[in-house]
Amino acid sequence: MLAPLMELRGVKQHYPVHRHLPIGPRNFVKALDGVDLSVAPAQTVGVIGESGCGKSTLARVMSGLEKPTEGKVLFRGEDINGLKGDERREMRRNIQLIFQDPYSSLNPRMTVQELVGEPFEIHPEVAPKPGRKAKIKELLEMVGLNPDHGDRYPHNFSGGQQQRIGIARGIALNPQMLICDEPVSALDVSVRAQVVNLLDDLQKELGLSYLFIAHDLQIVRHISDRVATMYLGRVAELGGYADVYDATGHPYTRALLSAAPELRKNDGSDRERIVLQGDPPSPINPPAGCRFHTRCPMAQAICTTKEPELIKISDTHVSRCHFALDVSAG
Amino acid sequence: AGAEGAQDGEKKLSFQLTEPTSLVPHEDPGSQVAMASCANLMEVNVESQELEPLAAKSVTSDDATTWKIALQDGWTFQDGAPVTSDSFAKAWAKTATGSNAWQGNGNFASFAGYKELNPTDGSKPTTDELSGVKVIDENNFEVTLTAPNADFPKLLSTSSLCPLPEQAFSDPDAYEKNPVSNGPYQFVSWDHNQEVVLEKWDGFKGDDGFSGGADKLVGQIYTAVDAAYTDMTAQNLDMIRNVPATMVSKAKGQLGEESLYEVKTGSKQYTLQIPEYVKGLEDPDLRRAISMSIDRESIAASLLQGYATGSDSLVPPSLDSYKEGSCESCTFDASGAKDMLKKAGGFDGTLVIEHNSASDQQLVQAISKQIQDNLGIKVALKPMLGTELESRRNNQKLEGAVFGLWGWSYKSSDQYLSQYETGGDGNATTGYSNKDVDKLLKSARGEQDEATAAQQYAQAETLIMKDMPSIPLFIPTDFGLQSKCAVMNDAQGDLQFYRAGYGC
Amino acid sequence: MLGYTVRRILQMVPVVIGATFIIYALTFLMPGDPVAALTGARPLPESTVQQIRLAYRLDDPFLVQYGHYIWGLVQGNFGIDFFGRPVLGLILERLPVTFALALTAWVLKMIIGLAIGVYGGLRNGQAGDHFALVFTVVFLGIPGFVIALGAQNIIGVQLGWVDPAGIRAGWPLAFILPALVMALEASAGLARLTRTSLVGVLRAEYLRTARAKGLSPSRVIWGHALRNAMIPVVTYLGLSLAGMLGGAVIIEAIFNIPGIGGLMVAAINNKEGTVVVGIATMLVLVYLVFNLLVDLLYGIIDPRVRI
Amino acid sequence: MSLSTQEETPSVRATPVAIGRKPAKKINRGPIWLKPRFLISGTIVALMLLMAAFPQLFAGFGSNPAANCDIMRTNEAPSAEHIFGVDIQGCDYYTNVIYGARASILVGIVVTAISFVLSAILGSLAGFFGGWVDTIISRACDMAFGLPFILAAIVVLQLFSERTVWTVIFALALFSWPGGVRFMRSSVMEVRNREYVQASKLLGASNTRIIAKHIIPNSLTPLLVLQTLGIGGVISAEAGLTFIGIGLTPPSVSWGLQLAAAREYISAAPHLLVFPAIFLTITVLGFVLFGEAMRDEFDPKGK
Amino acid sequence: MLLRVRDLEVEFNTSKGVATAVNGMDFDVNRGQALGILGESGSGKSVTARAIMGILDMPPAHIPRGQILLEGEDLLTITPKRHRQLVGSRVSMVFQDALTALNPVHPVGRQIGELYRVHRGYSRRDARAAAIKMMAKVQIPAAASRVNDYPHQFSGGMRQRIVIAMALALDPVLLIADEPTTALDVTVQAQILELLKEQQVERNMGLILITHDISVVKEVTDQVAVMYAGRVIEHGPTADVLARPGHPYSRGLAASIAGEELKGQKLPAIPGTPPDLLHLPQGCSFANRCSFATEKCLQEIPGLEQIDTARHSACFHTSEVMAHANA
Ligand SMILES: Nc1ncnc2c1ncn2[C@@H]1O[C@H](COP(=O)(O)OP(=O)(O)OP(=O)(O)O)[C@@H](O)[C@H]1O
Ligand SMILES: Nc1ncnc2c1ncn2[C@@H]1O[C@H](COP(=O)(O)OP(=O)(O)OP(=O)(O)O)[C@@H](O)[C@H]1O
Ligand SMILES: [Mg+2]
Ligand SMILES: [Mg+2]
Repeated sequence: MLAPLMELRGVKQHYPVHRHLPIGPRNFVKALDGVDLSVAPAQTVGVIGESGCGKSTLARVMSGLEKPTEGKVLFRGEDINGLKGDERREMRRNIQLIFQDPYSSLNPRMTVQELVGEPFEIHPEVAPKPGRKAKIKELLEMVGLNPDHGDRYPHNFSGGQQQRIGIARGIALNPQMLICDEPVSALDVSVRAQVVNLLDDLQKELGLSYLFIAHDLQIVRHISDRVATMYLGRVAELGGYADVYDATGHPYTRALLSAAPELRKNDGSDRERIVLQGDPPSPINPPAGCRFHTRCPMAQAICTTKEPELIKISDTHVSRCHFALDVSAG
Repeated sequence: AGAEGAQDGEKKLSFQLTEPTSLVPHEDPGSQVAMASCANLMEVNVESQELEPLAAKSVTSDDATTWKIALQDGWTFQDGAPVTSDSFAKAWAKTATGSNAWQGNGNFASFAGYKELNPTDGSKPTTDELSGVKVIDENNFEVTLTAPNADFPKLLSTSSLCPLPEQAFSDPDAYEKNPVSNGPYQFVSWDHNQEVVLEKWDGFKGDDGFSGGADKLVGQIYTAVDAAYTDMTAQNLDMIRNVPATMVSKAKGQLGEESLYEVKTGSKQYTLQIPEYVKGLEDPDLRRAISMSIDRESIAASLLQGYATGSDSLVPPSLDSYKEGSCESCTFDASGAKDMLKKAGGFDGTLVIEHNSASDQQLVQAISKQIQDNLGIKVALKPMLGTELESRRNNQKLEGAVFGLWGWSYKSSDQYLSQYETGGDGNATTGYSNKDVDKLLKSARGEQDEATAAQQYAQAETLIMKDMPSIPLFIPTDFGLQSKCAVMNDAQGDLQFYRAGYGC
Repeated sequence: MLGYTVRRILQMVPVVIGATFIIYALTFLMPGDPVAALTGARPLPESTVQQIRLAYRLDDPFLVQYGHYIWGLVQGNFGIDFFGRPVLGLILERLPVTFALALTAWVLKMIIGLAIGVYGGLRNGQAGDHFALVFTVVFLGIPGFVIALGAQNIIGVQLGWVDPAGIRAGWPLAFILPALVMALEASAGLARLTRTSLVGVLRAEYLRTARAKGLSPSRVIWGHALRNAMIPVVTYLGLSLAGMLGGAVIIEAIFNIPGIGGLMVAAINNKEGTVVVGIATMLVLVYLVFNLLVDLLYGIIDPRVRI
Repeated sequence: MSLSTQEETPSVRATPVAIGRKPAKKINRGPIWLKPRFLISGTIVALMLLMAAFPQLFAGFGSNPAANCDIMRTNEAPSAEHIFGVDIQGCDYYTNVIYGARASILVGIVVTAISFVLSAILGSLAGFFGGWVDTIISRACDMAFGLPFILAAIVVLQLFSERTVWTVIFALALFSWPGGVRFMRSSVMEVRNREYVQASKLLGASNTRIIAKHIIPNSLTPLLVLQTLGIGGVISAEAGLTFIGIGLTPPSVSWGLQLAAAREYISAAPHLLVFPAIFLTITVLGFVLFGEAMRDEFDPKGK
Repeated sequence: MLLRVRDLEVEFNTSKGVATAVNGMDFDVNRGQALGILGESGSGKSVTARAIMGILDMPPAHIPRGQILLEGEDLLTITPKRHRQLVGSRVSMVFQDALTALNPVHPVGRQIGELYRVHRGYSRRDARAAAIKMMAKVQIPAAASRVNDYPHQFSGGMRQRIVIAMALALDPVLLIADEPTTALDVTVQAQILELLKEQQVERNMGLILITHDISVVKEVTDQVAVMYAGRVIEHGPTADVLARPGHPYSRGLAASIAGEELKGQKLPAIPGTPPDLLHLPQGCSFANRCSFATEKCLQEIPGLEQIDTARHSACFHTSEVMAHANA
């Protein structure tokens, strides 16, 4: 395997729970509770998981928007939170984030031109003033927008087009790492494909690495090289897309996949539907033992007491389940 | 209230009152409640309009310095306790003691022994007695003044010199809540901020001329005369005093001519005093020019609605010392004023007129406009809070002329002219000092013969007028408003509600 | 809830100290001599003045005076005025009157404002809505004292329905007219807020649900819309009661109502620092307590708010 | 189930869709400045502003309201010569009322402007930085809120003996900001958490840039609209303060002063009260309506 | 016939002009049948549902023409009183976002019970008991103890169950579910769809399932109507339509699913964006995104025509499209 472009080592992000008085024990929302993950150059890592399992937190921590309470976020081997000055600027240029809601991630009072030009104002060295207009034009064309619409405002565009503007901003500085937090969830099915194709093209053209978070399991499978399943602030399973989708090694991933009707073959015969009971436990007090045991259809006594290690199923495939190998075998 | 009261067969009158700070006369001497409830040693009899002994049998002196006072026999307080010499001596001593901070304190400044009770260095007085007051027996005592003062009997008619019963000293808190005095009306109840109720006291032994016609008096508390007036138009109030000129003409239309009570004796005067210490205004001719530039008659006729007359003397005409036209430059003469200004060498500064912002704005504006228009000099108004104006006056911090309304506490020329005597009452304001004037005033004050005194006062005025430390402006006509049932009365220019007769 | 309340009460401490400090400093800076006010036209002898200045610490440096004041306040002592009357007594004598006035005005305002606001909200964009707007804005536009004088003259004097001045008639008769004037003036804001809030709620999805349940329009509005629409209104209403306590000065003056406003103005005119600061402290406390109560109430009417 | 027959299906429309529509149903609200409410209030506001700036244009007796006075004609009722009558000092009342606009409107606008600037700055600081900055500013707001506005203004005004327009502005401005600060604060806090702010942060934008480019432009308009609505209230407050004798003092000219002076002449010379009251009411109304119109147009929350 | 919608048109007066949200809508639902309405955002799915329920905000909406026949009664012309009797009991609705669809200040039990009180005149206590029964029916654990809880105290899935309980409370003959699972997680989505399907079968209801998720339609419905820009452009048995779309738009939709076989390739996307409802084009509204479009498509609006026994499509080139798909 290549040396990773980005790597998370034991990253924890704990948010204090608001208290009225400074007495008694402090509680924390353990949004991320020990995550290890790496992204190789020009690779796409897909992340799936239920709402609230910490996907967005992961995106924020990885992009450097938030400093983790514990652990390291390495970019090309260096901790991004330890960088200063020019190195930090350089890191900023190289890691970009695309948001879920295209509209709210664009300042409604700026024209497309200003929006796409903003990265250059902050990093003039990338595109000096003289050639900037052309550069913006080029970017707009690259993401499939009409460059003549540069003086329009975001609300003049459809959701798909707005997301393209967001992507144009994201790639303006030639980053190496693009973190996409549900970039297509807010888009219509017919437009989704357009954006996914665009991201695909850009990766091929620019050699970008992606962290791709999505609810749409089909899209994740389509775009990812590796897929991670998250549960309650932890990576539950991680492997090549085929490993995870076809040789699933964690009951939670299995449940996720089975719940998505679109993954079933048309005759509906290949997978039996596993309907998980109940809701995910609170990230403030995650269950002892295996975090999933409260909802796991396969839970055994050991699961309530012992937290499973990451079990290696194959070279590229790990799972945090005591019975990973059994599960994977079917 | 008046009309309704009549139906009950109860002779009740209500009057306008501001919330008293206390019902004890010495603490709030201006209060109409205090006046109604206390019988002073001397009082003006409204029938004769003369100052007569009331609680005193006699007040006499040979030298106007030592005064012998004999009390009426058998007079008591409203609770039956006898009124004795001690009732006065102790009350006066307490009032004269500075640390008590009673408002009546200043009235004792001329008493011997006052200084001992008011050490200026902030230390505690060593005695609690006023040495100028000597009790001879139950019914006789003697007062010694620091200088002769023929006005002393008049001073005895002010509320600060009321007697207090023993209870006022033994249990002052209880007394504050339920005061007992010796006057024609006795206290019934005080509903704070709303009303004070008084009732006629059967035991009052004074003549009718010292009392009033109502059986019950209710002082209704108002914060502003406007509200009182509104209440009167709604027939909820019987009597108002100190009615502004604008309200008089309004009342004439709304309440009818008969609602107006005109106080016969003019006791007040508007003046524009020019302190001696103000730079640039020292020249008497300049002051005369200013005075001549004011068209008193026009303003009196228009702004003051005719309820005032132009003033031409430092004292009001009701006083014996008044001499018509003693102020020669008090008649309007625009061109004369200009000439006078030229004579004074012109004036290129700004004439500042300081005044109390709470009152008389229009009047001051009109005056300043006339000075400005007729003399062609700059005039600036400086309105301010009463407290501020007062402290500027007392500390000699005024920056220009000061507009004010002056009134007497008792009918005497001294009340007006002492402002021009070095160290006299009110002299801090004018800062005027003239040895001849001082001498004349001192001698007039000690003179028990009224005619002689009046003459000396008049002489003093003539001298003062030469320097124009004050520009006399108007003598306002004082009005009260009365309902159908109230028949108002005044005692030498002072409109006291309790003196009103009951006319229904 | 207890923790929340305790925290809020702790937060009040600096606010009270700060607010009293501001007012204390302002009265200290006011020109003029407080003793002068005491004496009337004829000045007191120097010695008496001296005594008074000493008794009231008027010559102490500002911070020392203020320190003494706060120390007294902590012990529940609001000080005494220049006539020796306890300030707390003066305030407590007047506060109930102002309270009665403000409360009456507040209730009237609530009736008027809510009625107009709900009416306008239900007729959103139609003639009735515009009418409601004009009605409230006209009363907002005419200065309160003009309405007050007019009402006093017409209703009080000419029609003679109620006493035009004073509170002899007692509550509620004596308070109705001034309270109505205050209410009319203040109802515009409330009406607008209610309208806006209701219009927002009427658009809410859960009202669609209610209508989809086949509920009658009146049930939809009374059962589902209003309580939700009231949530932001409650905050406003609560705070406005506190505001009305201090805002009644002009009305009190015109209708001769012996409330806190008149006391305050008189005290300011006489530069009676202790009284001014006492009143300000009291009103700030009332405001803060109301603020807290409103927030607690908020938690009750809106189950989503956890406190 | 079978779907409809041919006749029942929507017929093919040969004509463009838009043409078949009845135009009567079209509610074309058009540009904001064409709306009646905006038009009326805008006209009033513009007229009053003009009057405040150039009273000479409107006044009948030259540039000095105190010229042409005759004290003997005090309080004369309106006549052909003096269409608003004569005031207490015997001066033409029309001229005076016109000149009164300046003080009122100056107070209204300057106080609002000051409070706008203060609110914008303090609100942005509190909302953006949070933490102790927020705590201090919020507590200061509480203080200013807790002190009743009128009473606080009275205390401040009594610091000055002569009270000009600027003194009144000072006093009113001193306590008029907390509402705006709170509003701005919450609106900044909302904007601060918008994704486009985070996006900008990710690009490495400085705080200054974020505040200037993103926060301020997106939170200022609502505040501006709110403040417009407040102008009327300030004008009214000035008149009220002056009315109880602690606002402006002569020689300033203002509607509040005129009303205060007129109070004693309500029955004798009602014109003294009527004219400034009408002007004042119309002005306040104009500004309030103007603010309302602005809010309805620009504030999505108000809709 | 349970529900028959004919030539329904809904317009909105907006500040910029009149938007035609539904533009000649025709479809039918029978008892026991599940109809899926598929279409992209803004195509008029929710507006249609609201028009049926009579909960459009009028103004700004108005219905210039059309019929909505529920068991033969035209919901657009009956008296408001009759309408209220039908709505909520005969026909009911499940909303997209359960959090906003429930009144935040009333306990859920009361919101369910209200139906019994209003339509059936139950006492408070009976209504409560019925509400608990209904909550249990939709698998809310410990229903009796949660009946007094407020909506925000439930998780997203449970809230949606409560909304469903409310919709089923009075045994409706027709249930309209407007994107009932869009706001939910995949795992919970499965629970809800299961519940809906189960209840539909059990009660032999008509079900209209509105969604833009093809796989959901595939999973739950037997008929599907595909909407585009305010009108139905294709209608037929679900499996059939999705396997052999007759309209280029349905075809695009069906193809844009990222099947496993497409890994490493481009996803087939529909280019362009939907038309502006304020300025609908003169001809077929899909023409500008359509690879089959001809001159005729730009001029005329194609009507919904029968193309097969149970299938209809609104395209001049249906046969080409189907041929293409088969190839
Ligand atoms: N700033 C924060 N303060 C406190 N808690 C937070 C904060 N941000 C996130 N959380 C909590 O952390 C947990 C994970 O949140 P996160 O947004 O990362 O989830 P997610 O997987 O992205 O969910 P979704 O799919 O809904 O976007 C949640 O319980 C959330 O409430
Ligand atoms: N109140 C309204 N005012 C103006 N236009 C409206 C209103 N409600 C809906 N519309 C318009 O009607 C059209 C159809 O909306 P509708 O909600 O039915 O779409 P939808 O198909 O349900 O979309 P989604 O999948 O996003 O829910 C949209 O273009 C929308 O803009
Ligand atoms: Mg997320
Ligand atoms: Mg919808």
